[in-house]
Amino acid sequence: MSLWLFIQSLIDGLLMGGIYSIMAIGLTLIFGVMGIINFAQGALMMLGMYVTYWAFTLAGIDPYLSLPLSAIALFILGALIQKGVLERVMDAPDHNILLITFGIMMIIENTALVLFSPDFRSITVPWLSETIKMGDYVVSKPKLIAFFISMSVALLLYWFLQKSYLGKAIRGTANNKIGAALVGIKSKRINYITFGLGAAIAAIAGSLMTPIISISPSIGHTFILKTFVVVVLGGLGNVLGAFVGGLIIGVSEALAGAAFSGTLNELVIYVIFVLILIFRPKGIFGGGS
Amino acid sequence: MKKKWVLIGLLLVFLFTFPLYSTNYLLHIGIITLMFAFASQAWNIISGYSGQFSFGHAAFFGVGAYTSTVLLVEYNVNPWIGMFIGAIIAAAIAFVLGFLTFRYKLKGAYFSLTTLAFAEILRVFVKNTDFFRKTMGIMIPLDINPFWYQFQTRVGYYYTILILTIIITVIVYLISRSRLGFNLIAIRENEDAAQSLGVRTFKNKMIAITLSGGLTAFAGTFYAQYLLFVKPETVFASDISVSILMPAIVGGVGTVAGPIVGSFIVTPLGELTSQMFSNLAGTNLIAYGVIIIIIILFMPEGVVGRYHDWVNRRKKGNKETQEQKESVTS
Amino acid sequence: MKRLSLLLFALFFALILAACGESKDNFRETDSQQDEATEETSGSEQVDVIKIGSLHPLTGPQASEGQEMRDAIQLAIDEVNENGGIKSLGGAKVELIDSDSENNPEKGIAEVQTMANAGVVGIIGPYTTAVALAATQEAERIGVPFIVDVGSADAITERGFKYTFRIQPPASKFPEAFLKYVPQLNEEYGVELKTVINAHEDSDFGTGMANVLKENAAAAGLEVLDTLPHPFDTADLSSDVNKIKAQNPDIVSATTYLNDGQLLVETLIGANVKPKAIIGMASGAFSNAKFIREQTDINQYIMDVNYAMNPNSELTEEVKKKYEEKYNKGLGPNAAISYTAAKVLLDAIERAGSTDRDKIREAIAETRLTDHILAQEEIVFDETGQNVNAQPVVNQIIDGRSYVVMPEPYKERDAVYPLP
Amino acid sequence: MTLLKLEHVTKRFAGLVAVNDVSFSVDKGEIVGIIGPNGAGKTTLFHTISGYHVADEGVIEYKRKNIRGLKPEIICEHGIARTFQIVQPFGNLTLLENVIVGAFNRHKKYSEAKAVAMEMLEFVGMKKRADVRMKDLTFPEQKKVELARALATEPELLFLDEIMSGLNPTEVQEMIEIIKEIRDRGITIMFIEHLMAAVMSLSERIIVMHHGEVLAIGKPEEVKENPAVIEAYLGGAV
Repeated sequence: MSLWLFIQSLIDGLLMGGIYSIMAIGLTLIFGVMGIINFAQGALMMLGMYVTYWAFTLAGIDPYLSLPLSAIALFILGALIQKGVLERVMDAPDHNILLITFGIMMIIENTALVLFSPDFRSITVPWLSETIKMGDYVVSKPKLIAFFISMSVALLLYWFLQKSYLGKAIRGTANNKIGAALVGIKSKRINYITFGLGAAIAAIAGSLMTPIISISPSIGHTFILKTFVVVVLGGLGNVLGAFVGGLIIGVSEALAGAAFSGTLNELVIYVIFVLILIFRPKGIFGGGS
Repeated sequence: MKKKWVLIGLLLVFLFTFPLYSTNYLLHIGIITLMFAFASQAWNIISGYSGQFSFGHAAFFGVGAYTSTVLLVEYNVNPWIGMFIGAIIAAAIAFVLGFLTFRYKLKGAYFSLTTLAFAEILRVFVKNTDFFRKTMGIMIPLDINPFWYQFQTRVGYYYTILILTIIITVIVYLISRSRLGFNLIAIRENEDAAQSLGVRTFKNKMIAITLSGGLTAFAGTFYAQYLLFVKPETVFASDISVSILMPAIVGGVGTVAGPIVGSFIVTPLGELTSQMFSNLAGTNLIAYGVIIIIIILFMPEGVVGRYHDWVNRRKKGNKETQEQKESVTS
Repeated sequence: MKRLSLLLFALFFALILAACGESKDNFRETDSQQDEATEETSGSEQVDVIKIGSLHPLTGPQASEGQEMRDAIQLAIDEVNENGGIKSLGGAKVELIDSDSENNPEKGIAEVQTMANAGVVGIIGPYTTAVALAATQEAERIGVPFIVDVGSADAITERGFKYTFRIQPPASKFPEAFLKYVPQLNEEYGVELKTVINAHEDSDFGTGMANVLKENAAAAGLEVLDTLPHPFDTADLSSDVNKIKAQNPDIVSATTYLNDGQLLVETLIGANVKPKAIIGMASGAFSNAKFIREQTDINQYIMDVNYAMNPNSELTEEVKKKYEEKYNKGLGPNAAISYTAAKVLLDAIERAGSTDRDKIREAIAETRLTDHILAQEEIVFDETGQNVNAQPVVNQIIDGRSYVVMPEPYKERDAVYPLP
Repeated sequence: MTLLKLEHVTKRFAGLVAVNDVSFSVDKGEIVGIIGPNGAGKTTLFHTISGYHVADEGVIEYKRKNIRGLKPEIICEHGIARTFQIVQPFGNLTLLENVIVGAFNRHKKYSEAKAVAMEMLEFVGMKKRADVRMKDLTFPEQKKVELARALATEPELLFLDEIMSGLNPTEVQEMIEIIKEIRDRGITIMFIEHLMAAVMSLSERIIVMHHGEVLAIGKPEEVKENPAVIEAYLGGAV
């Protein structure tokens, strides 16, 4: 591997890692607070993509301006899903909840298929299409923006959970449901907010991805397994861990991709994953946020 | 008690005579149903009984499918034998997986995600290995001869998988009444308490996952022989893992009848929705998703679990009324 | 609650039985099946409706292509119905039974069964190899003609099946054509593009072609520097593009589906990689109507060795126009193949003058279809069921349109080669 | 004959010394009570002996074999059974099934295990409700079943962790009778209890713990008059 290839791969890996990170942050938040492995996370991201896509195509709204729009829309949807379905199974065994989120994924994906058709769609944003060139090295603009927004979301969320009253309430619920209830925290409402936030973050991830790849109703599948890996790597429930985990996966994938032939770089990710699980089962940064 | 056996007898008569009055199409659905009932029954051993929820049984399914196929195509080994070799290899892989995870006491979501990753590792490995013909898949040459695991009609496949399913159900039934079964359930219910009663948790979990993985491979071999084609994307897919775990959850986790009842609901349901909602592609899967959610919402313990609950409650009710009567008369 | 569960249970069984009970089907397979089909229809040829089946992925990641192809079949059927139906059967109308394979082999089998039970006289499908192998085998058992529109593995027609036919050229033809046409292009335009890196999606579709290309490149005077597989649903190809950049080949060849093909080109441009030619092999992107029309800022002069419509035929223009009017999307080569498959089947039904599956099978085998929209000579099947004259041609995207640039007689205009 | 012997056993948690340099021995057939204020390290001591914690220092010998560091299930196989301070039921299983799990410790056959389990349920007076699910029982009932379950493993040494807490006076009396009967069957018993009347009437010897250390060991009367014990209890109360 030449030095150029190494450094360029490092850059690409970091940027892609930023995208994995933001996907993982939403997932890890939901897991950390409610103990749910949300299979529908990819589908929620897909909906975020469509919000941005339609806003751009129909109203000419810049993808980064529609970001709050998709976040709010998905926050509401997420809260509704929690209220309508998941709330009823919060005490059920894990595998039931897992299957429910699987069912939700099927419903969302196929509703999108019926409504939006299966066509691949992409947007071309003029000011994003030029890449930044530094000598031989190139940096993709939308990925760079996604990276910084992802980092900001991770930090904001971390700050929110640590410092704000609501954030503390969320953490309280995560640590001890009964205890939280005793000090007057309404855990039901906290769960709506948490799942809503998780969905909103998935939507942000989707909006950030829209200028980068073609979208279709089943696009979530591309990310969901990798996102699980990232979440475990960072420690289930650890927001900053998820961010760093995403970067690690992005970089190892890119470097392995440069070093190996075939699609063995996928193998590298899962091997890292299994090793982490075995030797540091609470993730690199320990569990809990 | 007697009623139960009569019911089982009737069911067996129905299943054995099914090909007589079934159409070819129904026979295919029956075969797929039984195949996933079989795999789900195997899954039940580790995930239902000992409560270690595997999301990666496609790993063992795929190993079963590939082992017998490669042995047949490359070395001319009879699939009836290849089936057992596949099971042994799958059991060995399950053993390694179990050792790695249980040794370090992985549980819950961590265990589930590890199994998921393990299946993915196998999938990526196979699709990058020339020996397994990468993503090209392997075709089994048509050579209709029951001796070579190929049947002229679907009836042969049907009885093969029916008998396999009955065998595994008997095995699981025997386990459920054995020391192993009680130990596994104890681990699921409360690991600390189980240990205090002399249950060797690590050893029992190891036995369960090895057995479960090995048995799942039989379904994989059957799948390969039935379709005569294997491909990493079809046999190691996470879809397969879902198809394996769904019947047990819908039917009732950790019950002998659960995976079978569940499979007879889940698989035909998929067919039914796709036939009823065939005008607009996608609506069938929406309907399927909705029904699965409804079943789980209203029967969190599965259909069989519900039934047991109902029987228990009725028994209790009867007893109470009896006791009341007794107290009145005395 | 127990009542609900029992009710559900009973309901499923009842409905399944009802759904299947409609049409009778016997349980002994192969031979007797055909007898029944004959019995059903031999008495009289008074038929009102003739059913044909379509089996494509209508949901999931491949739904876009699958639905496009299904629509093309519907178009062919509509044309026949508007022109008075099947004349040899008293103007009987044709009806499409369409089904979703979910890109899953066992689902494919079930759907073939369902359609056969519904009385289809022939099935067209299914887009991917795994489903094709399983579904054609099922069709063979039942004895219903199955025309593979797209489904690339050579093996599909190499199993000695009587009821399987295929319109598209087998996978190996594409790299062979690539290795034939690229030296010709070099010669014609006076350049020496010798080194190739092949980026391909990693299912059997791309991998199969990559293998043939690699094995035979040297004989054609080309050198394959590297082969880079990727999953078709990848979100990132920068690794592959970095490798291409590091090795600087003359030609980047690509076997892809739509989104990964587009992503590849975007990433190449983003990374400032400028090979002297980008040539697809059966690329789902470079021959995709939407990609050609809409992605003009990145697709200029991209070539694709692919099956194509005959550009010099008025019929093609007419069909393209109708398709676009009806479905509000462009007719791509996959859909064109499906359309042709439907035409072949309808033509065979007309000639057979019967709904007997065997007679229709024979009629398909005797097909001599010259009035079609593909860039090939007449459609004739060899004894394996392969459309022997099927051939890939070289297309090039120029100013938002795809032109055939090689070979004669389909050539529309000169190629721009190498890239300026 | 000495059944269990502890020498200088110490268990720490992140700097906190929960059990500090504890030494004592228990003879076969004895009933030994352990008392001490909350946080004295009684339960930790049980956990340490029964294998849920590994002692940092010291020797734990059972029948002259070192059992320090063995897993709980192995220790159970050696013949030490226990109940838990907070009951640990197999909630979804019936009483019978709960006890069968214990009986399988010594019996391999289902029929044998079932017979033993039935006997034990009868012994604690819960046979009638054998088919009821554990989670449908009241707390005191669950304690009885847990005792039956531990007995079904056929131990020689039995640890009972606050088995009488939450019982009403009648139930306490019943339990005391049950424990005496267990002792009469030749099973050595160690128990943690706060209920002084029960401790005094049952124990042959009492171990008093305070701040992780053994404050006093002796016959009930001796311990009752030990100034250090009085001090600790008063101090603890203030």
